[in-house]
Amino acid sequence: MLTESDITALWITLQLAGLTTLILLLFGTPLAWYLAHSRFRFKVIIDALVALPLVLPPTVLGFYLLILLGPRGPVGELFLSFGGEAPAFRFSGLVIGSVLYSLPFVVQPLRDSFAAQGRRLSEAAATLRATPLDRFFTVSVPLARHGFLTATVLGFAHTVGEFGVVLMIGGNIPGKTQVLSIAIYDHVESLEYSQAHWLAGGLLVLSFLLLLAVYSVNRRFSPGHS
Amino acid sequence: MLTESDITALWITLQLAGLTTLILLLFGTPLAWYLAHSRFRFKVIIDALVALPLVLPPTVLGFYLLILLGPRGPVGELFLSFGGEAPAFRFSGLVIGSVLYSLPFVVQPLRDSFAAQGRRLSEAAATLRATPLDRFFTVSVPLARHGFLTATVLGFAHTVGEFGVVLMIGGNIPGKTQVLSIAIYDHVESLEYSQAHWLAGGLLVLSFLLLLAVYSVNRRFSPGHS
Amino acid sequence: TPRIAVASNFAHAMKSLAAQYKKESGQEIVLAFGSTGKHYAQIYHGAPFDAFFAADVRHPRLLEEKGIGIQGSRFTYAIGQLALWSASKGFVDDAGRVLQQGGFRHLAIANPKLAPYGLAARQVLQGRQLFTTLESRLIFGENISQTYQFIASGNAELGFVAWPQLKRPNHTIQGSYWLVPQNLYTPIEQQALLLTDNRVARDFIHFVQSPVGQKIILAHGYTLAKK
Amino acid sequence: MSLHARYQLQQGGFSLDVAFQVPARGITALFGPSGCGKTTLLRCIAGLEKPKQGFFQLDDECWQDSQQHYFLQPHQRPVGYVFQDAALFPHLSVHANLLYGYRRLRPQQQRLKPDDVVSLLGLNNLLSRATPRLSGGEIQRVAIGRALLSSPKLLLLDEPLSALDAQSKAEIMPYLEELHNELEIPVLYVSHAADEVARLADQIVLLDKGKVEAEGEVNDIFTRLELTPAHRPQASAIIHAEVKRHDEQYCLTELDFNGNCLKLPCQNLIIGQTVRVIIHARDVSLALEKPEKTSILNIFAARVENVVEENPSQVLVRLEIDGQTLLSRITRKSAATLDIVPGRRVYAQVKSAALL
Amino acid sequence: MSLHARYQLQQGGFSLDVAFQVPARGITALFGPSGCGKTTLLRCIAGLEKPKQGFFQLDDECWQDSQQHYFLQPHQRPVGYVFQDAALFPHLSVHANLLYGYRRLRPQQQRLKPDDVVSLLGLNNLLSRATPRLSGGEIQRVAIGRALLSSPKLLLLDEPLSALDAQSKAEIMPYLEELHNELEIPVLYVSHAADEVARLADQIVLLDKGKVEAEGEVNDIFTRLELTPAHRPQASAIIHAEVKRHDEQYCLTELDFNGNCLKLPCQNLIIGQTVRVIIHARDVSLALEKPEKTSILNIFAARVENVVEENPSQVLVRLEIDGQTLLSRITRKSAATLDIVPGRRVYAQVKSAALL
Ligand SMILES: Nc1ncnc2c1ncn2[C@@H]1O[C@H](COP(=O)(O)OP(=O)(O)OP(=O)(O)O)[C@@H](O)[C@H]1O
Ligand SMILES: Nc1ncnc2c1ncn2[C@@H]1O[C@H](COP(=O)(O)OP(=O)(O)OP(=O)(O)O)[C@@H](O)[C@H]1O
Ligand SMILES: [Mg+2]
Ligand SMILES: [Mg+2]
Repeated sequence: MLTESDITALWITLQLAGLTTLILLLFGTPLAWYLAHSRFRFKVIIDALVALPLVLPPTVLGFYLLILLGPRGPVGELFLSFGGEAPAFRFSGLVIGSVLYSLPFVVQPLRDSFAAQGRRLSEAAATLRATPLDRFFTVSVPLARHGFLTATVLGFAHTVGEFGVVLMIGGNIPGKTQVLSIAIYDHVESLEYSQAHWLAGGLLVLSFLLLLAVYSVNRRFSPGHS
Repeated sequence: MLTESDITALWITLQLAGLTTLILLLFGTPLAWYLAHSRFRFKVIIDALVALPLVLPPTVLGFYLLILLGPRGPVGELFLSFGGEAPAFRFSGLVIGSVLYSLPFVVQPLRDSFAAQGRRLSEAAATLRATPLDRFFTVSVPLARHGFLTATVLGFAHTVGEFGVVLMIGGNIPGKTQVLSIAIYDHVESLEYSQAHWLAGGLLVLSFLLLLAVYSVNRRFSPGHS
Repeated sequence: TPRIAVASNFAHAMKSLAAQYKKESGQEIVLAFGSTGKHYAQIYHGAPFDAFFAADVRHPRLLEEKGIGIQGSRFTYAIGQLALWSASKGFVDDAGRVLQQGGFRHLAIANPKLAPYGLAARQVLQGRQLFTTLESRLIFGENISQTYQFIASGNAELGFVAWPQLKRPNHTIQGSYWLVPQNLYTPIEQQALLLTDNRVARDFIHFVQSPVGQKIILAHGYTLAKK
Repeated sequence: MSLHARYQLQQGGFSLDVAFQVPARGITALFGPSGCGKTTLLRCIAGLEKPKQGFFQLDDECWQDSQQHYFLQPHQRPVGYVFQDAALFPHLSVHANLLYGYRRLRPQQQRLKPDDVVSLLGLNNLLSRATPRLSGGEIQRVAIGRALLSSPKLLLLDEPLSALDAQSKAEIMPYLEELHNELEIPVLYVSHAADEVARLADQIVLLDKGKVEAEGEVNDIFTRLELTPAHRPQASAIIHAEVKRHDEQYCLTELDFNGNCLKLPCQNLIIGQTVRVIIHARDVSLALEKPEKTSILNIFAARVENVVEENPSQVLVRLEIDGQTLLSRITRKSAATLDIVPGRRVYAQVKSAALL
Repeated sequence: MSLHARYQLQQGGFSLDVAFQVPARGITALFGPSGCGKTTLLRCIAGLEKPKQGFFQLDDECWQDSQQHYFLQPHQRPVGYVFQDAALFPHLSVHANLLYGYRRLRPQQQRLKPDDVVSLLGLNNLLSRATPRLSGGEIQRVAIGRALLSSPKLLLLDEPLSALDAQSKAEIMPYLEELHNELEIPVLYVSHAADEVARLADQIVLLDKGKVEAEGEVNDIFTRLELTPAHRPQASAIIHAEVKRHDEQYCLTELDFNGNCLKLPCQNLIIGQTVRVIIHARDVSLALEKPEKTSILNIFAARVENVVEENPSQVLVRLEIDGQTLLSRITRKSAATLDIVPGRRVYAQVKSAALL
């Protein structure tokens, strides 16, 4: 049922979603922490900016990214001037686009989790000799478990399902930037419905099992939380 | 700069996003509450199902909705048998599609907020004669303020930006189901870049101001929360 | 291996072409399908394609005018045919009278702004002075395959699709149709442009224009430009 | 007019299995070591835990009867619950916290005035404050106020005064006493402070490891010598006395019990009124001859009823004074030297006594 | 070897403005009414509040000096802080909570053994429990253990025993005393219980409305008669005495202070050891002639130094016994009847005394 190129697309998709989620967690976590705890007057601006990429249709966002990241765009030129290559039409471009577009889904749940826990327990950890970083990882992060789970699930799933941005900036090049969502889309577009059904069904079942596993594991390791 | 049809599209978009967010908050809130507090063994399944629509590309999801809601689909037939009309190509279809697709962005932050607050304060309210509904609205909901804000922002913004599902199920009928995202998309596709820039820029600025207002108001009314 | 950007509506034919070409020359061709508007923007911004098979004349011409691609390599590789189709049997008669008679709520066409088939469909309606009457019943697909889905799923009772979508090899046509005479609309010319001086790409384009290639294109429901 | 409670509940490794019946008036103290199940019991009564086996009846109102599958929801039970950790609403101001329950009553049910409660608890300056910004004692006072203002028919107090200073306690305690007298609300009161219990409580339920160890009148429990000392509140006796006269000059109030005169620092009491006085065993010393020229004003002729060794150094002596029981704690040495044995006639010197 | 603290802090309507210096050994009690700023002060010392004006020095280690713009971060301050609301980590088991600070020490800094602390605090059965499932007293014990195991150089205890029953207190208090003796950790101890303070504290800092009202030795503060009664802890005197001999027969320990013999229920003390004994004013009565045949063992000849009216009914009498101060609370009537005036020779009968 699945062609070789479908499998390649699946593989690229998983890499993309995994890497995107990882990057988002890496950069989104400090940002979320900052947004939850800073008393800076203008942080509402950052708050608003984080959600902004969402309101553009993905293809349009992709279009602007293309302009920005292509070899003629300012960012692309920057890359070129440092001896690199413009990220458009490469995996790195996909990652940049996905990161930008899934950012709010990661940052906002994390911010809420951090805000909800207050500073109380972090203070307690401080009096027990934990450095700021130490208490961040041993107190704030575990207490924000639900937030991290939601952030990861939304970030990952949204990246898997996203295709507007990826299509535009990646160029749908099989084996390179063709992800699963585009592959399904292609099948639908070219009226290859049965292939589309198989691929979509497979993706759904796979994702469902993945989500189920994640939620079950999370539940098992919930301490005393009702 | 903006044509009349752009303005109509903006208006439809706002209606769609507003109504979708409202419906999601209305139905998502009890669902989120259930997911946060139920001890039902298999609720992880519901948890996983909620996130599932995300992994499909919007157009593909729209495609399946089209089949489902069409006059030959099970849901469409249901509508017809009750003397209604199949919801495809109507505003109601757009709403159904958007609700389904934005569901996780509303339910998951709410679920986290409800879970984080525990049952303690709701119990206190119960001993003060508050009925379950009363304490839900006077204790649980205000305590989940951050979650509601995030849910609203993500749900609204995502609906504004979404266009795959909406395009597929709405049929892009100007003045009826043509939303702003499709209008911008059309401009980009037909190389009317300057119009696309204007429209996208306007949307961004408008959304930014909206988000800024929402976050500022929220901040002003935050009680003692650090 | 060369990469070729191909308009989605030509996907089937192109896959057959590439398969046949591989059989003959042993050369692999990588195909990237998508809307012509997107491909245009991507190619303009440096997408690594060696050739561009567009759905219309306008986009490759614009590229050529901007100095992108191999000047003078542009040619019409196929001409699309428009069909009025309904998934219900006996709904569409073989003269398209159903358009005047009404009896439907939704008529699906591709967006005239985006897709040449949409433009052609509008011309047909306008030619019969039906466009204004039917305007409120029009449903617009982003492209021709969405239009097809609107009709196939029964949500639109009928609509204008591309003849190649109906007349696929190994596919029997469901429902009823009217193959719209080509004189009722401006020919839907689809042009290709060589973007790089890739040897294989150039050779593939020769193959497309060869009798074997043309036979395949014809078999998928397209007509060919008169030489 | 009584309060019946019977619960069986398993919670992790802990099991609660209690059944008791106390009069549905006055203050009943729940007393017992940390982790013995006091909070769990209060939660059962409030309906917050739903044990498989449970029965609760206050006067003739049944709130719960697992055999009849009857269970009144928490919000339908007219309790005022001061939680051990206060559980104030962090999103509401102090004022809104206080009125949360009050606003949910019909006007005729509102038996207390918010202003009175606020000023009694000294919360005037805090009304507009956000609750996360309160001190420990302030939090407790708001929690008490909030529970009181819901005009409950049963007060459940889980260590409500533990974070309060002596003065705040001294102000709030008489109010609680007055309240339960005036409004006739029975109170279940958890406290670790024997003083508080002795002062406030009429009945005691002693809990240990989830079981009722003893229950009864405060006086009875406090003078029962066989209870293991660890769980026993301060050994004391409670005396019912009548106000006889006021000594204006020295500001003393004279009480009469069974023909004996007890002098206390002046109290705002009406002559003829019956009051209860607590006398701790530690405040009572014994003498064989009537002491003269001593600062101790209250000296009574008594008969030794019983002597129990409390520890190797001390004994508890149970005395009878004209039908009234009194306890005295003295050293074993004094007991030997003075030959304190049942039947012996002695003088009991009461160094201090407190009105309940 | 002393502890200097000086802070000025504005927090909403409340302002803290304190400066005090106490010896950096023993237990210093922070005493004062609810909302007077005790918790805020401890937070300043732990570095959790960052007041514009602040100075803190323990021995020769400066932790904070706003004039030098010097501020040691909280995690760099070797304090053990038992928060008023415990602040246990809800995501960690009891065991992991206890070891949180311990694990962050270098081995040579780990001066206490987890097993010892666990068994002393009676936490053995709770180790694997999730903290949200603990009772109030259990929570407090875990919080104490967690702070102790971080082997602090300064202990900050914010009402650490308020939710504990008398027996748990009785077990934990000697341990705290021993700790600060053995490990020589100074302790700042917030408590509302005068008993606890009298028993544990060496120094007292009296706070009121964010200001220091008085500071000094416990004995000094407890016998100072001019402090407003509301804030004054129980009037008592502290006596330094030497262990003389044990009366095996009656299980009594005899102490000597300035040539006088004080008998206490037997104590596990070594002969020759110097101990401190607290005698509450309420436990001391006066007589003009030496009482005979009484159960009171401790009777001392004393001279009246001073008489202060405490309230219309009672007076506090300051006595001198061979150079040692003692307080006695008697009724004004007795004072008049016995003619208690400065210079008068009396007998002080001590009903009970407690080792500190
Ligand atoms: N969910 C639970 N799982 C297991 N054990 C529990 C749970 N909840 C409470 N316990 C245990 O039940 C016992 C009784 O708890 P409870 O809170 O009723 O004690 P308490 O008498 O109020 O004590 P304290 O005076 O310390 O507040 C405790 O030992 C506690 O650890
Ligand atoms: N953020 C704040 N804003 C305004 N006032 C505050 C804030 N934090 C604390 N306060 C006030 O400061 C005062 C001192 O509080 P603190 O917690 O230090 O009191 P405390 O002496 O510990 O009292 P308690 O014995 O009741 O715990 C209180 O009146 C409190 O209401
Ligand atoms: Mg408790
Ligand atoms: Mg405090």
